[in-house]
Order: sequence, then structure tokens, then C-alpha cells
Amino acid sequence: MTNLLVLQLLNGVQLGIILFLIAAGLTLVFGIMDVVNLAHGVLYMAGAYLMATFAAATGSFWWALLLVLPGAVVVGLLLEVVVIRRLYDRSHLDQVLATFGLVMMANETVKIIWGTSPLSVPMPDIFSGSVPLMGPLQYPVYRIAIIVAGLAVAGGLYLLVNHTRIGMLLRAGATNRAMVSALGVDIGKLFAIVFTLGAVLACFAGAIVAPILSVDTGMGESVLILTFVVVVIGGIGSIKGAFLGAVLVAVVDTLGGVFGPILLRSVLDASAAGQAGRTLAPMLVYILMAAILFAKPTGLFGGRG
Amino acid sequence: MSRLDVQSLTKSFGALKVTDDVSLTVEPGEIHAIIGPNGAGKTTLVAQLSGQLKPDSGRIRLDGADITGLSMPERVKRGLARSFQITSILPGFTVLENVALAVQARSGSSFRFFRPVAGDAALNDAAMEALTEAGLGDRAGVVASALSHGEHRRLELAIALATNPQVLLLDEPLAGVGGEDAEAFVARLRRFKGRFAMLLIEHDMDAVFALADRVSVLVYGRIIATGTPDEVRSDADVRAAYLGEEGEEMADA
Amino acid sequence: MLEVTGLEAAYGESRILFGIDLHVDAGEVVTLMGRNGMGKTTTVKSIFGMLKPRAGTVRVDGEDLTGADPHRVALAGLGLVPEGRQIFPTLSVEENLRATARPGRWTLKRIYELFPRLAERKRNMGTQLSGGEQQMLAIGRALMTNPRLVVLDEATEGLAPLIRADIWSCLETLKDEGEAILVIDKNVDALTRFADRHVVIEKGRVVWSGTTQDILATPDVKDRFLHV
Amino acid sequence: MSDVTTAPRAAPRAPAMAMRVKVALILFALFAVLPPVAVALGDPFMVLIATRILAYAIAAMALDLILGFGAMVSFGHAAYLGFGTYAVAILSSYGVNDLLLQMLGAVVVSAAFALVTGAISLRTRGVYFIMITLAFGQMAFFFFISLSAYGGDDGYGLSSRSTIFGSDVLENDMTLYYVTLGFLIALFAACHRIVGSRFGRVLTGIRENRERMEAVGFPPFRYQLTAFVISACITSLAGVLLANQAEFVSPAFMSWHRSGELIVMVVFGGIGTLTGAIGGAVVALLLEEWLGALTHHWPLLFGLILVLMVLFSPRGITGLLERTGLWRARK
Amino acid sequence: QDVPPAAEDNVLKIGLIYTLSGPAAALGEQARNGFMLAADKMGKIGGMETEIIVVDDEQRPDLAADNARELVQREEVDFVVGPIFSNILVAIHQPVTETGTILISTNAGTSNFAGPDCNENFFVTSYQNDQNHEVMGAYAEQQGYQNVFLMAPNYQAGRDSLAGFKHSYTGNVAGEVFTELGQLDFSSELAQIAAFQPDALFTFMPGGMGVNLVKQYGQAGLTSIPFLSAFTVDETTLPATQDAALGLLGGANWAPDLDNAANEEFVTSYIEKYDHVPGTYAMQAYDAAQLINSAVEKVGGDLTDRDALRAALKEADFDSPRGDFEFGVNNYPVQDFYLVEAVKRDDGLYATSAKEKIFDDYVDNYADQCEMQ
Ligand SMILES: Nc1ncnc2c1ncn2[C@@H]1O[C@H](COP(=O)(O)OP(=O)(O)OP(=O)(O)O)[C@@H](O)[C@H]1O
Ligand SMILES: Nc1ncnc2c1ncn2[C@@H]1O[C@H](COP(=O)(O)OP(=O)(O)OP(=O)(O)O)[C@@H](O)[C@H]1O
Ligand SMILES: [Mg+2]
Ligand SMILES: [Mg+2]
Repeated sequence: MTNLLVLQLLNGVQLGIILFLIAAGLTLVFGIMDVVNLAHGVLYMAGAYLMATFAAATGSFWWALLLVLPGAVVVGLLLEVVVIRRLYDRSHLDQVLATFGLVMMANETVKIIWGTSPLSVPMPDIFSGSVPLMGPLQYPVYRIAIIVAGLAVAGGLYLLVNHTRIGMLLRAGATNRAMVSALGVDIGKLFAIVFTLGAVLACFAGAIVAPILSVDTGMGESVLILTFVVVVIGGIGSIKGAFLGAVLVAVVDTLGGVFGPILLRSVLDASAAGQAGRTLAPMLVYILMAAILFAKPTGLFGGRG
Repeated sequence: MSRLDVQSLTKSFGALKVTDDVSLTVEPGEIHAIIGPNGAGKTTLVAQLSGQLKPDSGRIRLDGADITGLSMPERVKRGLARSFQITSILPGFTVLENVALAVQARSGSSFRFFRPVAGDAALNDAAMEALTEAGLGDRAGVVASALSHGEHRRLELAIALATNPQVLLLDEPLAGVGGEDAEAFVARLRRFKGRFAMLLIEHDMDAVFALADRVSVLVYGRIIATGTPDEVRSDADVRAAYLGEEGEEMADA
Repeated sequence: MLEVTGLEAAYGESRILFGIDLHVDAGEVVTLMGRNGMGKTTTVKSIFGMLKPRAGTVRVDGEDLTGADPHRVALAGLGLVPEGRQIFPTLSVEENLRATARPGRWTLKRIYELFPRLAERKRNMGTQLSGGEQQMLAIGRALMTNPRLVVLDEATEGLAPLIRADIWSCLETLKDEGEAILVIDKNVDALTRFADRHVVIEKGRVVWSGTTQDILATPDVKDRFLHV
Repeated sequence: MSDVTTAPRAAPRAPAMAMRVKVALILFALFAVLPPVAVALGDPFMVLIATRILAYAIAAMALDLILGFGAMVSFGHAAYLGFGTYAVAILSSYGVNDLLLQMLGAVVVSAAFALVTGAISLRTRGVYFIMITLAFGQMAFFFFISLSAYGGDDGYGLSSRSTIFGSDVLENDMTLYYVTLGFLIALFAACHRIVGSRFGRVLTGIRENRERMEAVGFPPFRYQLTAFVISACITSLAGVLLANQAEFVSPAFMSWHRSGELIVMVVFGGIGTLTGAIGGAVVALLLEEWLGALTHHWPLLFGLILVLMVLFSPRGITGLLERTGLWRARK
Repeated sequence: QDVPPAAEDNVLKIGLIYTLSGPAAALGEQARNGFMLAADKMGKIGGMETEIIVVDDEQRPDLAADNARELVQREEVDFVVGPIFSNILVAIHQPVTETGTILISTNAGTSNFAGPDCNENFFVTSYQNDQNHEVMGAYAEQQGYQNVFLMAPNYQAGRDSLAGFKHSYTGNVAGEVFTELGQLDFSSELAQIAAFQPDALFTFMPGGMGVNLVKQYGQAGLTSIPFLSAFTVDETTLPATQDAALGLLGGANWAPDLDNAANEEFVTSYIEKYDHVPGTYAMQAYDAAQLINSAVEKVGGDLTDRDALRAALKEADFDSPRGDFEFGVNNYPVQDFYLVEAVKRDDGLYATSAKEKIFDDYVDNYADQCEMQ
């Protein structure tokens, strides 16, 4: 029982890191540049599709990953220059509408280019094994690699935002673009760079989860809401918050699914517990978010509302 | 009985004691000015009096009734109004609507869902009156965001007047108002004297010494002196902490 | 070094400026005066490209920067202390100073010497400052960009008399160091002490301009245009 | 950060307001003559589609009441649409077929849910408000998903439409259409009055500057909560009508996609105008219908239209009309 | 009762209603392709001028109900064919059948329409939803598994699937887990499976969820535990799972390599036209076209006599790629079911392969609740 608990905890943390990897770019753009980018999921999907395409073309995971990055830069810059740039001064609702339109366009475009069937990305050989954990339990090496990548991204972003001039300028620019500009900073260029960085992060997340997840047209949408939940729980604009939010969401989800029914069975009879468990399980994440926002209306680490 | 009676108010931000055992009163019809260096805790004091911030300890009484635990709107209903140091208006509303809303707050329930408010003469007339008093009568139909800085200050005043206060907390009403406009402003405030009591925070010493019945000096969260304008002006500590040579000039004048 | 000719500007359909001419030479202190709502701030915004002028030119050192992006105007050597402070609320005091800083004579250390209060509050967030402290921060922030011409729009609003005096002496120091200054302030008397020239605007037009001697010689200028 | 509550829009000036009512009246007149025209064109089926559009228009207008005027962007409003549809399904399975009783049921449940969740949600602002309302919407959604007695996520087919005082007039598509239109007009009139009332002005004031409103004596919470509940109740009425139109209920009516679409309709039409929300619902649904008939790749075109709309007409269709002068208020 | 729409001008009108947008579009496309393949081959279905209208239900029941009404009332089609999903079927069933129009479901087969709510205008060319799960239950029983772990997404079809499995499986249930719809990561469930070490896993994970599960199953080192599934390992997901799915088992009413002439022709011509291996979605829609063809031919193009038409449909007189095919009392098929396994074909494409026949002429469990004769 304790073994299982520990293992499930580990699983939760690891799922959390995957979530964080996807949410990181969103926090950056949403929290710091104050742009509600629903198209973030699209970028994540684009990363996975680019990965699948390059992997098929080159036959190598590593070459594909290497090619995804410039591809992501192109996609990100294009999106910024053509659409996002014009949304910085607009209300969140305008941003929602425009990026919602982008989502529709992108999903359809992907379908036209790649078809509707899910695609596949093979696992790189050196990561394809598992390491034994306790007893019969094993842990896939690739997931360990993802954890490492996620931690590196988290650390890097935290430093970037909180301890560099670029980070300061971004935070300043989010609240008062005109003033930053009047003090001599080309904020337009800066925002373009950061949006592109966010796009690259999203594409990177899509690319590296492709070997373990299904690459299909729905993938962006299905994580979008979850990443927003993560960002909001952590507090908008907080990298630290996004990280903890992601882990919290994942752990609650994982442990709740496993131990919730056990707990319920101790207070209800079996069939009622089963019914209640099934009703509550999918709500867990939302109950968690509502509870956190009830207690802390601006999320765990959000200073601003 | 004092209109406003503050006893031993204390407030800290973390380790920083911003309000340190402050006690003061505002008598009916009186203008009580508070001066003090930047960051002394004047705005924080107003925030506590108006209900925007909760004091750590101490009591606030309005006309004898304890209002320490009341919310901001409840205090307004009892006649305690404030103006903001940093302009705070409804930018998308017209100047008139800004003031009419303040009138509405004190006249009857706002849970009325069907009668059109735009043509409500009772509200508009009272609002117009407040606007004229604040010298903004000719700008009534303009959208508030299009006012200049100085005009915003006057709108702040008009809104506060329209709530029909017993005690008006004015946080730097003159900031950004210059020249003749400032003189007119001071004259206007003087006209209100007697109609209601005022707690005035101002860095414009001309205005303070022209208006105040009493002046308190707040430094590092503590009141270091209270007295008539003349007493305060000649206080050496006050000069050293706050007035500098400007005080000397005035004392000489 | 700054030369403004025939500047016209409007917010949407309401025209505010009707041809402003004004220039500030290197090392010179010029004031822009006028009653509330006459277009002083609008002039500043137009110079900095924060509002695109309808007509006229803005030149810095001969380079035409009319309607250029604000950052180009700033990089040409202009520093702005805006009306209403406009501190960055999500940055700490020190970050406010450092974020847009450019290398030069003004360093964090000198700013803290000028405004010791800022040093005491350097970890506070921008919004956790008193009004006057925010004003100091706005001035410090502009100086940290090491401009050759500082534009101060109501920079002493809300400052205690002592600090106000400090600012004036600071401006005098700046002037001695050869910095050019364009200043808008309601404390006309303090300004006439060390400013070189004065420009008075009324309803978007320049109605008087001249040197400090001129003002002192014709006291009715103040009465006529400023009513002080 | 500036939250969504910073709707950068001017409060409607009186002349612009009158113009909007005029446009709404023109819209209603067009709706009123649609059925005979459809019959004349030999396409009576149009009426059924139009009924769905009208029902969504009611919901979008209700959302605009809080989104446009109160800056409360509810991302869980489809829940109330769902409560309305399930009120029909559940009550009719207990033999309560009367439309008005079903509406009463929908309103009572929605008011209760909105009161509780609204009170909690209003602790937050901006994007946090969006997400917490989403959370409550999702909880309602998952509750109905697991409601096996009514088909769970498969939904539940209605054996017949609601009755009015025992008569089954609604079985006739035309009657249903006109009843729906009647509700739309009546609810528009009500919303319009609310927006222009004392209450409405306070609500708009809170949108503009909450702190200032508190400082003049309005506690924002109770005004916002009241508006939230009113909006929820109106939305649930739309749900009752929608269930009658589709003769089918399903949790799909209350998924977050539906909530998102309602927001899209409102913003697309131009927020804070009521008329814009109705227009937004009509145009968005018609576009979907037409583009869908044109090509299976219609999302590409629809998405493109949304993006272009935002880029070139900041205030949605309303803004577009104003720009072309069709809507401009004469001085 | 409405009058059945007349077949004017001797045109046969058929409306296809499938999910063609959104994440599940691949399934709808296969079905549409299957139908169009047959239609193109036949040219004139039933010897009549044929018009086919394809609409996208967007996987939205409310929209689908309107779409269905539009097909029936505005387009006056003679047949509605579709959909993929059960909730869409529930939404369109009444609008179509109440007008006397024939509805042929080529995939969704819910229990209510098989049992008490069966309808003379409603035909199914796929199966009753529970049956594929029952196949796997029977297989587990036959293998003598005593301890099976069950896992399905938490929604109506998922709950039905586990019930279906347990219908023909009598052994012990090691664990029963309901996952979230659309779940991405199964590490927690996989850990549970690893901890329980069951004799086998039975799961129902359609679409992207299945792809994720299959990929992660191998990565978690669980391949030694038999993987029994339904709608999880099929021709729509195999292109994404590829090698990861090889050897995994499923239950189905057909596989591309069934050895009969009709199947041979169907599969080859499908691959030729669409470049991928067809799945059951395509096959069942293909059969729907054949079914309409046979019935219309039988009544000689006279669509006004509905009773005759229904009788002709009921005969199911065509060669199905799955071999034996006939309708039961409830108009659901009576057919054989197989254990299928994912394989890599000689041409490098991935497909399922029939390993073993589990049920012969199998009738669903609800047919006796249907009151049609
Ligand atoms: N939220 C806060 N957290 C921490 N410190 C704060 C906060 N708000 C204000 N302070 C500090 O409290 C002190 C008092 O601020 P306050 O605004 O009351 O000053 P003030 O007397 O109004 O000054 P001024 O005349 O410059 O407006 C300041 O030093 C300020 O930095
Ligand atoms: N954003 C705006 N939109 C429309 N009109 C504006 C706007 N800002 C200012 N105005 C108008 O432009 C005129 C000039 O304003 P400006 O701010 O330049 O005056 P100012 O001389 O700086 O006054 P003050 O001393 O009060 O700051 C005013 O009449 C004001 O109403
Ligand atoms: Mg202050
Ligand atoms: Mg100004």
C-alpha cells in the first residue's frame, strides 16, 4: 500500500512535469505579456506534427527534434507578426476571439495537410527501455528524460523571468507598453522574441511527448483547458506557480483516481461509492481549482488579479 | 462630540509600521489638515479611515458610533466620503454620469431594475449642482477619460461632494492643479467650510495654511505635532522634517 | 537639440494642438507653462511619438523623428518623467530603475544618494510606494536611461516641500552638468530661478515665449496667461 | 495585470442606445416575417433552424448582460442552458409537460446554482473568474454525464414537446418558432430596461472602476451577484426552448465548448450592446450553416472570419456597422 | 403519421451523416469512404439515379438532430446512413424514423434501439454495442483467465463496455478502473496493473486515448500481460501506434484478412482508392450501400411502398465482406465474431488479422425485448 502510494506520487509528479512543459509557454505569454493565447494548444500540436513529419523524413528522433526547433521559430514568428502583434493592446476578450479563430483554422489546416488519422513518432532507441523500480514495477527511461527536460525548462524560465533584465522589461511591458517604449526599449521586438520563445516551448513540449502520446488533431484542444487550469492555480505570471500547479493538478488527479474510491468505500456502500467515485473523479481537477481560488482568489503565487 | 474620532490606530506592512498609534479628531465644520513627508503614512491613514484597509488595532468613531468594522460602502452611507490621491473615476462614463452615480448611492435603493435612470431629473440635478460647485459644469457631457489631469482632480472633488458627506477625506486634492485653478479650488473648499468637516492632506502649503483650522504633522507614522497653522509653522521639528526653507519663507511672509 | 515646429495633434476628432513651436538647445533649461487642459502633456506625448502628430515636425539633433516609435525618440537621447508617474506596478523599486537603464553617469548608486528613501524601499513593489515615493522613482527611472534631455511633466506633484526643493537643486545640478531640461510644473516661481527660457501655451497655441529676464521684466505675463 | 474586466468600451451614450434598439427592432421584424417567407420559398425547414438560432440568441444576450455590462466573463454559462434542457427532460418524465412549469423549474434550479457558485466565483476577478466559472460549469457537465437514468452522455430523446396549458400547440414548428421569438423580444425588452436602470448603471460602473464604486457607497458583490443570477435564469429559459427545438437533451449542451461559443457570439457581435449579442448569435450560426454547406473545411473559413473581424473591427459586428455609418447615432 | 416522402423523378436520395470534423474525424471519414467506394462501384444504386448528400455532425448531438431533420424534411432523402457515435444516434433516431424514412446505422448500435425501442425503420449494419466486449469476455473465459483487470473511460459507452465484458466472463475482476474521457497519461493505471499482475487486461479505449494507452503499455514493460481490447486496436489507430500494438488482441465482427471473395475485393479496392487499410467503420458503411442497393433492386425502384422496401431490406441479400450476414428480429445483425490481432502486413501497412472465431451467428442480448415480429 505504501509502495503503491509512493509510486503513484511519483507518477503524479511526472505527469505534472509533462503538464508543466506544456503550460510553461502559456504562462510566459499569458502571464507576462498578458495575452490570452488559446492558440497555445495549436502550437503544441504543431510541434508534435512537425516532429512526426521530420521523424518520418529523416528516420531519426534526434534529427527531427533538431529540425522542429527552427520550424517552431518560423511558426511562432509568423503567428506573432501576422496576428498576435495586433492584439497586445486589445482586451482579453478580443484576444480570445481572435485566437479561437486561429485554433479553428489551424486544426483544419492540420487535417488538410496530415489527414485525420493519428500519426506516430518512434521512441529513440537509447531511451526505449525501462528501469526496474520496486518489485515488478518498472519505470520507462524516456519518462525520466522528460522529467529532466521539464526541470531544466522550469529552472531556465524561472531565471529568465525573475532574474534577468529581459524578464523585468517583459513584466514592465505587460502593464505599460507605452511607458517602456518611451524609456527607450523596442518593446515590439522584445515581445516578438518572447512570443516566439513561448511558441518554441510549446512546440518542444509537443515534440517530446509525441513518442508517448497520440499525435492527432484533437491533442491541442484536450490539453488547452488543463494548462489554463494549471496556470490559474499557480497564479498568472508565476513560473514557480505554474510548476507547482501542474504537479498539484497531476498528483490530485492521480491519487484521487486511485485512492478516492477506496476512501469513498469506507463511508458508503460499494455501489454508491462506485457511483459517487465515477461522478466525482472527472470533477476533481475543477474542484481543486475552485477550492484554491476560493481560498486564494489570485492563485497560489499570483499577486495580481 | 467630535465628528470623527480616531484612537490609537496602528497599521504595519510586514516590519514597516506605517501608522503608529495615531489619535486625532475632526470637529464639526472643521478643516483638519495632515501634512508630512512623502511616505509618512498619510494615504494609508485615509485608507483606514475610509475602510479600504483594515487597521491592526485602534478605533474609529463617526459621530460617536464605532465604524471600525464597517465596509467602505457602509461608511459612505453614514456620511464619510473620500477623494483619491491618484485619480479614480469611471473612464467610460460621462462626467455627469460619474457624479450622478454618486448621488444615486445616497438616494434610495439601486435595486431598481426597470425605470430608466438616464432621465432621472432628481439625480441629474443634484449631480449638476455638485459639478458646478467643483467648477466642471461646462464639461458635463464629456466622456470622463477625455478630461485633462487638472479636470480629473476637479471631477474627483465633485464625486465626493455628491455623496453628500458629513466628513470628507481629501487626499491631495490639489495635486496637478495649478495657478489660478488652484486658487479657485482653495476658494471653493473654503466655501464648503462649515457645511461639513474635512480631513485634508496636501503638500501645497499655501492651501494648507489658507484653509486649515488645525494642522497635524505625521512623520514615520507618528503624529509629532498638532496645532494651529501658526504654531505648526514655527515648530522647529516640523521645519526640519518637512517644511524646509519653504516653511521659513512662509513664516517670514 | 530638440526642435519642434508647427506641431498639431488631436485625440480622435478633438483637436488639441494647433501649431506648437519650441526648441531646447543643449544644456538649456526650458519650461512649458499653461493652465490645466491647455495641451502641455499632449505636446510631450507628441514629441515622444506616443501620440502621432497630425502635422509639424519633431527633430532631435537634426534627425527627423516626427511620429517615430517612442523608443527611437528615447534612444536619440530624450528621457521622460511622465505625468501621473506611471510606475511599473509588477516590478520592485530596484527593478523599476534597472529595467530600462542605459549606461552612463547616472547609476543606481547615484540615484539612491539622490533619493535615500528609494534605497530603503528597494524591495517594495512599485504600487507599494507612497505617491511621493513613486514620483521620486519616476524621476530616478528617467535619469537611469542617461538622457541628454530630460522631460519632466509635473515631476514635483505630490512631493513634500523639502523633497521638492531637493528636486530643484537636483535639476540645477543636472543643468550644471550640461544636461538639457524641458520642464512642466506649476511652481512657476521656483522655475524662474534657474530656467533659461519659457514657453506659455494656451488652447494648443504658443501665446508667449521669452527668457527669464523677459518674464521678470514683464510681470503681467504671469497674470495674463497663468493667473498667478 | 489588466484583467478582462477592463472592457475598454465607453458606456453607451443615449443616442447610440436608441439606435441599437432600432436595429434590434428591425432584426425582430425580419424574424417575424421569416416563416411566411420560408414557406413561400418552399423551404419551411428553415424555421426549425431559425428556432435554434433564436434560442442561442437569448442565451448570448443573457451572457452579454453580465459580460458586456458587468465585465463578468462567465465561461460556464452553458451549464444553465443545460439546466433548461434537463428541466424539460426530467420534468416531462414525471409527467410535467407544461412549458411554463418547466421554465419555472429551470429558473429555480439555475437561480440556486448561480447564487451559490456566483457567490464563490465573485471572490475572484478577470481570468480567475473565467476559470472558476468554467470549473463550476464542468462540474455540472460531469454530473449530467454520470446521470445514467437520463442516458448519461448519450443523452435522452424527448417523446414530445412541451405543452402550453395542456395544449400541444408547440408540436407545430411555426408555433414553437413564434413562441421562441416572443420570448426573445420580451427578454430583450427586459434586459434593455435593466441596463438602463439604476441597477444597470451601478453594474456598468463596477465594470468601469470597482474601487471608485465602493468609495461612493456601492458594495459591488450584491449587484454583481444579482446580475449573475438574472443572466443565469434567462439562459436557462433559452435551454428550455432549445430542448423543445431539438426534442433531445444531452450533456453536450453544457460542455465548455458551448460556453465558449456563447462568448464568441457575444464578442463577435460586439459586447455591451445586447443587440450585438443577438446579431452575433445569428450571424455566427448562419455563417456556420452556410460555410458548412459550402465546404467541409468550413472551420478554416470561419476561423479566418473571426480573426479578420478582430483585427479590422475591434467592436465586432457592431463596430463594423458603426464604421459603415449604418448604426451611427445622429446628433 | 407523416406520409413517406415520394421518390420523385426516380432519383434515389441518400443522406450520410458522419463526424467529419474534430478529433474523431478519422472514423467518420473511413465510414464515408466505405460507403462512397461501394456507391462509385455500383454507379446507380439499385439501378436508380443516385444522389448522395454528406453532412458533418461535428460530434454535436444538437446539431446532428437538426442535420437529420434537414435531410429528411428539406432534402426529402429516402435513406439516412450514419452515424459513428451513440449519442448522435440517440439524437437523430426519432427525427428520421418518425417520418418513415429509413435510418441505417453503420456503427452505433445502442441497446435501447435493439430492445424495447426497436423500430421498423431502423437497421444496423454494425453490431449491438456490447457484442465486441462480449467477444473478449468469452475469449478470456475460454483462456481460463481467473483474474482480469478492467479499464474503460468514464462515460456511457465505457460503462457499457465493462458490463458487456462481464456478461460473458465469470472469473474474478482484479480491478475496475474508470479513466477520464480524453486522458493522456496512463502511468498511474499502468502502475496499478503492474502491481496487481492480473492474468489479462481488458480495455475499451477508442481513438487517441487508445493510442496513448497502447504506446505507454509497451513502454511500461507490461507486454507480458495479455492485452484484450475492443475499439482500441484497429485500422484507425494502428497507423499511430504501429509496432507498439503488434500482438495486442481485440474483438471484432470482421478483419481485413477474412478469407472470402467479397472481402478480398473490398479491401483491395479500398486500399487502392484511399491508400490505407479499411477498418470496420468502412466495411460496415460499405455494407450499408450494398444493403440499400439490394433492397431497392428488389422493389424495382418503387420506394413508395415502404412495407415492401422494409421487407426487402430485412432480407439483406448481398455479399458482405464479413461472410454470413442477416438481420435479427430487431434489425440488428446476426453475425460471427472474431478474436483479432494487430499485425504488420507484407506491404508494410498495419492491420488487424482474424485469429479465431469466437461466436457463430451471434444474436445480441436485447433482441428478445424487441416487440417487432
Ligand atoms: N502595500 C504596501 N506594502 C508595503 N509597504 C507599503 C504598502 N503601501 C504603502 N507602503 C509604504 O508605507 C509608507 C506610507 O505610504 P503612504 O502612501 O501612506 O504615504 P503618504 O504619507 O501618503 O506619502 P505621500 O505624501 O508621498 O503620498 C510608504 O513608505 C510606502 O512605501
Ligand atoms: N485621451 C484623451 N482623449 C481625448 N481628449 C483628451 C485626452 N487627453 C487629454 N485630452 C484633452 O486634451 C486637452 C489638453 O490636455 P493635456 O493633458 O495636454 O493638458 P495639460 O496642459 O497637460 O493639462 P494639465 O495641467 O491638467 O495636466 C484637454 O482639454 C483634455 O480634455
Ligand atoms: Mg499619499
Ligand atoms: Mg498635463
